[in-house]
Amino acid sequence: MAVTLDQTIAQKQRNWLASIVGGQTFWVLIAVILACLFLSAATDSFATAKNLYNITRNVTFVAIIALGMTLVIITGGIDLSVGSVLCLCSMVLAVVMHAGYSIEVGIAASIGTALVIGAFNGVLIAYLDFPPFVVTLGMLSIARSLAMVASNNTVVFQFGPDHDTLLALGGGAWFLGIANPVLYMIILALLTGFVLRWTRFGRYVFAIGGNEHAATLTGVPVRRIKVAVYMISALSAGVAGIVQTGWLGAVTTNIGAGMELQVIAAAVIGGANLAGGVGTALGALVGAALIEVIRNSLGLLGINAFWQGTFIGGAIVLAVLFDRIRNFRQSE
Amino acid sequence: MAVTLDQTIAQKQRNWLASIVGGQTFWVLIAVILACLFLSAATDSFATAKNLYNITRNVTFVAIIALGMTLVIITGGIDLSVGSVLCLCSMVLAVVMHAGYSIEVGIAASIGTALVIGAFNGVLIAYLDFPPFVVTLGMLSIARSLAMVASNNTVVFQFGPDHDTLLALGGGAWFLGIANPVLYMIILALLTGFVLRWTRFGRYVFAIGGNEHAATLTGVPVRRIKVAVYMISALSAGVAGIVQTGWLGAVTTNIGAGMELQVIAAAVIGGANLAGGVGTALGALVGAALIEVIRNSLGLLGINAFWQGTFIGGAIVLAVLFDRIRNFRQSE
Amino acid sequence: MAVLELTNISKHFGAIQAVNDVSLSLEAGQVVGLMGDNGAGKSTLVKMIAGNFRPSEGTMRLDGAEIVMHRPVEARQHGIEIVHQDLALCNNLTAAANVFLGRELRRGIGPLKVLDYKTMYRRAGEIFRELKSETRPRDLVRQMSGGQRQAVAIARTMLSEAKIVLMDEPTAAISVRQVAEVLNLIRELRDRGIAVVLISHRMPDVFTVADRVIVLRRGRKVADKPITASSPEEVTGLITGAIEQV
Amino acid sequence: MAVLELTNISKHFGAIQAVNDVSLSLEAGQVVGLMGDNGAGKSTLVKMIAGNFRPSEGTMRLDGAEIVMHRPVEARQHGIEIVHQDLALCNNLTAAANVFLGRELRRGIGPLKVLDYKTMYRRAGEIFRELKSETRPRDLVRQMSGGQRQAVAIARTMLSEAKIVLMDEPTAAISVRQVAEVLNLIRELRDRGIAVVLISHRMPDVFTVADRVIVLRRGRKVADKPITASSPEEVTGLITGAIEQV
Amino acid sequence: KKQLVIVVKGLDNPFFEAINQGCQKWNKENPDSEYECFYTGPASTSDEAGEAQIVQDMLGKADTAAIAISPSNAKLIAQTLKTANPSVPVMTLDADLAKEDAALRKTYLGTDNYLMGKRIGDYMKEAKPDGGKVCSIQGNPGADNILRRAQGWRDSLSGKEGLTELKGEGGWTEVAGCPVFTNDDGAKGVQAMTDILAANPDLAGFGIMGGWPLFGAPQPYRDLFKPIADKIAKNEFVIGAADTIGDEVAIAKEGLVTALVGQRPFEMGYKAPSVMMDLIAGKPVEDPVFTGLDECTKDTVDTCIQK
Ligand SMILES: Nc1ncnc2c1ncn2[C@@H]1O[C@H](COP(=O)(O)OP(=O)(O)OP(=O)(O)O)[C@@H](O)[C@H]1O
Ligand SMILES: Nc1ncnc2c1ncn2[C@@H]1O[C@H](COP(=O)(O)OP(=O)(O)OP(=O)(O)O)[C@@H](O)[C@H]1O
Ligand SMILES: O[C@@H]1[C@@H](O)[C@H](O)OC[C@H]1O
Ligand SMILES: [Mg+2]
Ligand SMILES: [Mg+2]
Repeated sequence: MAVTLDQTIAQKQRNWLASIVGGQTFWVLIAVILACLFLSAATDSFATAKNLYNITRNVTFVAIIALGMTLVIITGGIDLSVGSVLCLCSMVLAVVMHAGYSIEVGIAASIGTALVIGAFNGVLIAYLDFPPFVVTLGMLSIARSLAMVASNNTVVFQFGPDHDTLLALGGGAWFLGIANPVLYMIILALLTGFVLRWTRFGRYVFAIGGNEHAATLTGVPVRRIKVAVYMISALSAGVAGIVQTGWLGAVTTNIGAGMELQVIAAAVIGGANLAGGVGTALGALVGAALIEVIRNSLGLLGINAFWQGTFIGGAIVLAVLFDRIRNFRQSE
Repeated sequence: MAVTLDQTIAQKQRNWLASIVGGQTFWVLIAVILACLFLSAATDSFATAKNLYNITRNVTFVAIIALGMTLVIITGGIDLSVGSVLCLCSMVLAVVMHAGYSIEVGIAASIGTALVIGAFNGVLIAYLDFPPFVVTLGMLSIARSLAMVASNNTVVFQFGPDHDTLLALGGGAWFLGIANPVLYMIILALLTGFVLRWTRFGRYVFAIGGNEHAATLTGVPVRRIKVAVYMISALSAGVAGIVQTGWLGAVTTNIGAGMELQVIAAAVIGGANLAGGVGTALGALVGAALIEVIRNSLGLLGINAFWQGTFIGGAIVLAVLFDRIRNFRQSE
Repeated sequence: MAVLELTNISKHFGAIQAVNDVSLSLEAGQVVGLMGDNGAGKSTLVKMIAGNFRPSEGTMRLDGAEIVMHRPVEARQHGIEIVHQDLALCNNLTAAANVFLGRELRRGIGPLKVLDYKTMYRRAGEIFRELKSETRPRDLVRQMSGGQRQAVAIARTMLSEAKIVLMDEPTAAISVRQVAEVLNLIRELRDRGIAVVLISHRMPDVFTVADRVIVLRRGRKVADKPITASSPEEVTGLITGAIEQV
Repeated sequence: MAVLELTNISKHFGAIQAVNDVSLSLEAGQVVGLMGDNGAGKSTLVKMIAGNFRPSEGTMRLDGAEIVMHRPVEARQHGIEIVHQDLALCNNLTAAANVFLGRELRRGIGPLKVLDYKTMYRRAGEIFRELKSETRPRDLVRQMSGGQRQAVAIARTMLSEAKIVLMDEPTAAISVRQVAEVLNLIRELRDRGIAVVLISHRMPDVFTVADRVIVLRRGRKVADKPITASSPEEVTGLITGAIEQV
Repeated sequence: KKQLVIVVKGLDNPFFEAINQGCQKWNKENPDSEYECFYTGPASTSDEAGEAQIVQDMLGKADTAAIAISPSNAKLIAQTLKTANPSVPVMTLDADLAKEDAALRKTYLGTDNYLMGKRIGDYMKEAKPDGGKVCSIQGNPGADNILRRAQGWRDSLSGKEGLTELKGEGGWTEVAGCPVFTNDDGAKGVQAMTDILAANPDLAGFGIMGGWPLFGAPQPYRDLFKPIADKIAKNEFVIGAADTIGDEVAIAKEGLVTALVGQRPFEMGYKAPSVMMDLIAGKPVEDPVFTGLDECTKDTVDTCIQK
């Protein structure tokens, strides 16, 4: 048979439909949609504009950080410090603005803090070969402690001259009645998706997760990319912190506690593989959405508060089950 | 040169001294000892019988679970559910004893609960190939929720007819004035060390972490061993829960919250490698001891509460630094 | 009489037909060279014999009796040993631990048995010496050269008195000197009356040591003849498909 | 004139002296076979030439000018390409992505550049076709056979007009048919005037295709002579140490 | 049925379970009411954003008729209420919003936390008028009600208002390493108290702003203070502690705490539905409605708790 070069080049193992249906992200998306349909039918209160506004907004904070976390996970790393970094960045923003500086200064200070922390994590991990788990676990403790130091452990709820701007930033809905945080999330997700698919940086992130040794041998600047990835992760936590501060209108040293596990769960449920090499921006969103829809539904359905943890935990496990069953069938 | 067979057999790459000095565990042990010496010199209150009694006892709960966790980590897995399992097992013990049953029945119920949960985790991970992170994260949520259900979320502080026996079990000091939990910890550590070094099971645990595929090909019952390992991990959490209940004299549904990260930190600081294949029972103890000595010293030295997290986090990172510097020197 | 006889053995993975209706028999004291292109199904075939996979179809008879194996241990109990293509070694264990992996020696009484390090080190040392390898039993596999790793994998097959030894590319990526040693070892196994299957892409090796050559193409057996009745050219033709079948 | 000239190159890792005082030169259009026992230092030597390691001692001259390389990219900029022994492939990427790894093609204006998938697929497809490999540019490396993986690794060397191509055991574990193809490819590179270094444990390959043979033993160069002036027996002796030096 | 919703700070605290018991008792006594009391909250007290989300969920629910909230972050809940602009009556329970946000809720039902801290301080001061070195034990670093108690406690001891640390005012000095934040973990609380006591042998007392060390780790608490029970009896060492949960009253009876100042969570849970119904009906409701304090010393333990 004479196969032309074009045919060979065009050929794929699976067409795009098959490769979408083959992914965990797809199945979780289906689960989210089914859950929404069910809730719309079963309760009066789910499919209301108000409730949808709320759950889309609630999803954003975990989702934004999950975008950064997805990059880290694709390289085969992990970042446990994001919850504390969110807290520290919120606190820096709050303290700076409370001291009378403008919102620009506050945001710059907050973002700067995030980048320094990310760089610290990244350098230890990439250049000194520290295990990511240990470095970021240490940072989990350090960043929250610094937040207490920065704020003297008080609740900050007055943000100086630009108080209202900040609240509008996080709590408003400037466009088509969609909550602002949702807009940021969508923009960031598109950006992340673009970077992963269309830039050399994104390509390197996947290469490192696929085979770090090979990436090093072929001249990928592995260490610099890794540092960048941890900086992005911290940055995403910082951005989420800024937006969340605008939404909450008050910062305490408690915020973001335990968030790291939620964020990692979102990324993993969305299809990122903790062994590295696999993950998508869409997956991060879908994973975060699933968790939020379940959380929201438990309240709406009037499920006993004590049992809620069982449902949420069960859903986390079930989310992966789809994918497992499919894999299992395929292998035998 | 005629090398006799005996010489070849006796030969090692490194003698035992070199191989001990080469390990992370050794350096962390040195760090613990140096910290103790420093504290003895710097404060009057560290090297007192009372304080030593307390810190040795405080270390035990994390250390006992870290023993189980070390097995999991050696196989290349992770168990995030231990804190919640500790809570659930304590609660089962408390509720059963409170209902008037004997301590034997209470402990049996508690241990049984642990084993069922461990088996559930293990089966999903070993037979259905679920990622350990996801399964045990789900269980983290589920087990605590079940503890709320079991106790109706109340404080249990009366343990029926065997109340005093239970308190003595956890709070007493039956032997040479050493706190009972410390004795249990030592016995369990010796047992774990023995199992890892001297039994076929232990050998298989290392083999799975070293190369799971190879272990499968050579006929190691990989799946059954993995299930066993997660059962042991849950069991260690259950045992810690029982002992801790006896010590505290009350159970609330927030005990053990966040403990999973502490336990993993202890194991990793003690030299267990999250990539699998490496870890020791002694390391689990030493890692837990380092964390406790630092915590204790912060109080004794009167460090500002806000800064304490920075010290603890810093110590976690520093613990690994020793090992890194040594590796770094060697490789270049 | 044939030690092992495979009748119409097939194996598929999902849609992939890795081995397709292969029948063959192994004789004691005979070395069979198993050749074929990448993906021809060689490894899959020997893994079935070694109890790593169960055939989708077909039967196996050992010494005339039908056997069904569920686990590698059962194959070893039947006297079948294998050296895997990727060696199947655990880097974090010592050479001796790898040799005895899955059949550790233990000592002690009743159910209270502990690993018998001493005897395992000694036996492993003896085997390495027999293999003329410089491998030391207490060394970690992580730090070993390709040749030493190969020796460890081969040493496994010598733990018990095997009837059949399957070797999946034991000579890829090891040096000239060690290739000669492996070939010598195969001859020695043969002289002890063991049936050996040697998978190799190295034509000279197969023609030096094998008594018979079997060629697989796309999962099917396309040749099975005495080595003396064949030639490297013919085998090459069979592998590539230039010659259909003989 | 020599394309590349190494003078008294050494490399040690901690206490291990992997390459010891080796001098050699590569000529354009010449294939050099580099042989030696496992651990002799072959891979270490070519990795230094490819910019993966920096020599502990010694100098390298390219076209007469001394060069010091810190990164693999710099070696490639100098026209030095390498096929690594372990192939250095990322399983989770496509064949084309692997071929272009580290030198992705991009399009766009100014700093706003995106990956040029189309051109990369096309170029990769062309190269595979040149290599007579059935590899498809969009396939994931994970699912590929040994031969296909080899083709991907070799394709990398053909992206730009190289002066020197280093091949570290490109023929281990690939089938007879593919070995012939790789050897053909080497000849073609030579005919284009490229200097090729072929590391291999397969004596016949080296003697079929090489113009010159260099033997390393324990990091030292013990032979460097035209292939016609040597013989497989002599080289074997040199590798094992039966012959000290020539 | 229409729901009278109670949202608490977190399910992991037995204090809130007492509120739940009250809520359930109301349900049992009012089976025919068109309303039912519904109790919920985030899994952990430290999950402040989670609480806000639950509040939103509940306000969005069609069958919610009124809501009573125990805010863990008062400012955050205020903000949430501002944006949600609820159509059903809202009140606070157990913890209140800040003064300037008072308009966002109809009333507050619960403890006067500042007063509670002040009473703890009063007992300590009374027992040891010339003061000494002290340490306060607190909970979540961000918990507003606990911070208010601490303020009341400091104000009482110092006789001044608004000090953030005692440096000898009224004779009292906070030692280095204090306050201790226990994150509501009893064991952590006792461990920290042990260390502080070891480091400061001349310590004169503890002010415990939430009952965790006593009800969460009663045995280690006893082990710590039994050896100095006589000093406590002689008021040489003074401990004022919050709450009367679990084993706390028994500990007071044993003379291991100078005074307990307890709250009435059950009453809060039991009363909340009626207050909410009044609000729905538009009846005038007092603001605030304080549930009382139960103050126990060794001598009054048998009578101090009013159900
Ligand atoms: N576990 C498996 N799951 C799915 N497919 C498999 C599995 N193992 C092998 N295959 C497929 O079966 C076919 C035969 O593979 P096999 O490994 O037996 O070939 P081989 O002859 O040993 O090749 P090589 O010379 O490259 O080692 C290949 O197409 C391979 O992809
Ligand atoms: N990164 C490294 N760190 C430490 N030692 C190394 C490293 N790379 C190679 N070595 C050591 O250097 C020596 C030479 O290794 P090298 O890989 O160059 O041998 P080789 O000739 O390629 O062998 P083979 O034929 O098995 O591929 C060996 O002893 C090896 O263990
Ligand atoms: O007032 C309560 C306090 O006493 C309890 O211990 O924790 C929750 C608080 O709201
Ligand atoms: Mg094979
Ligand atoms: Mg090599």
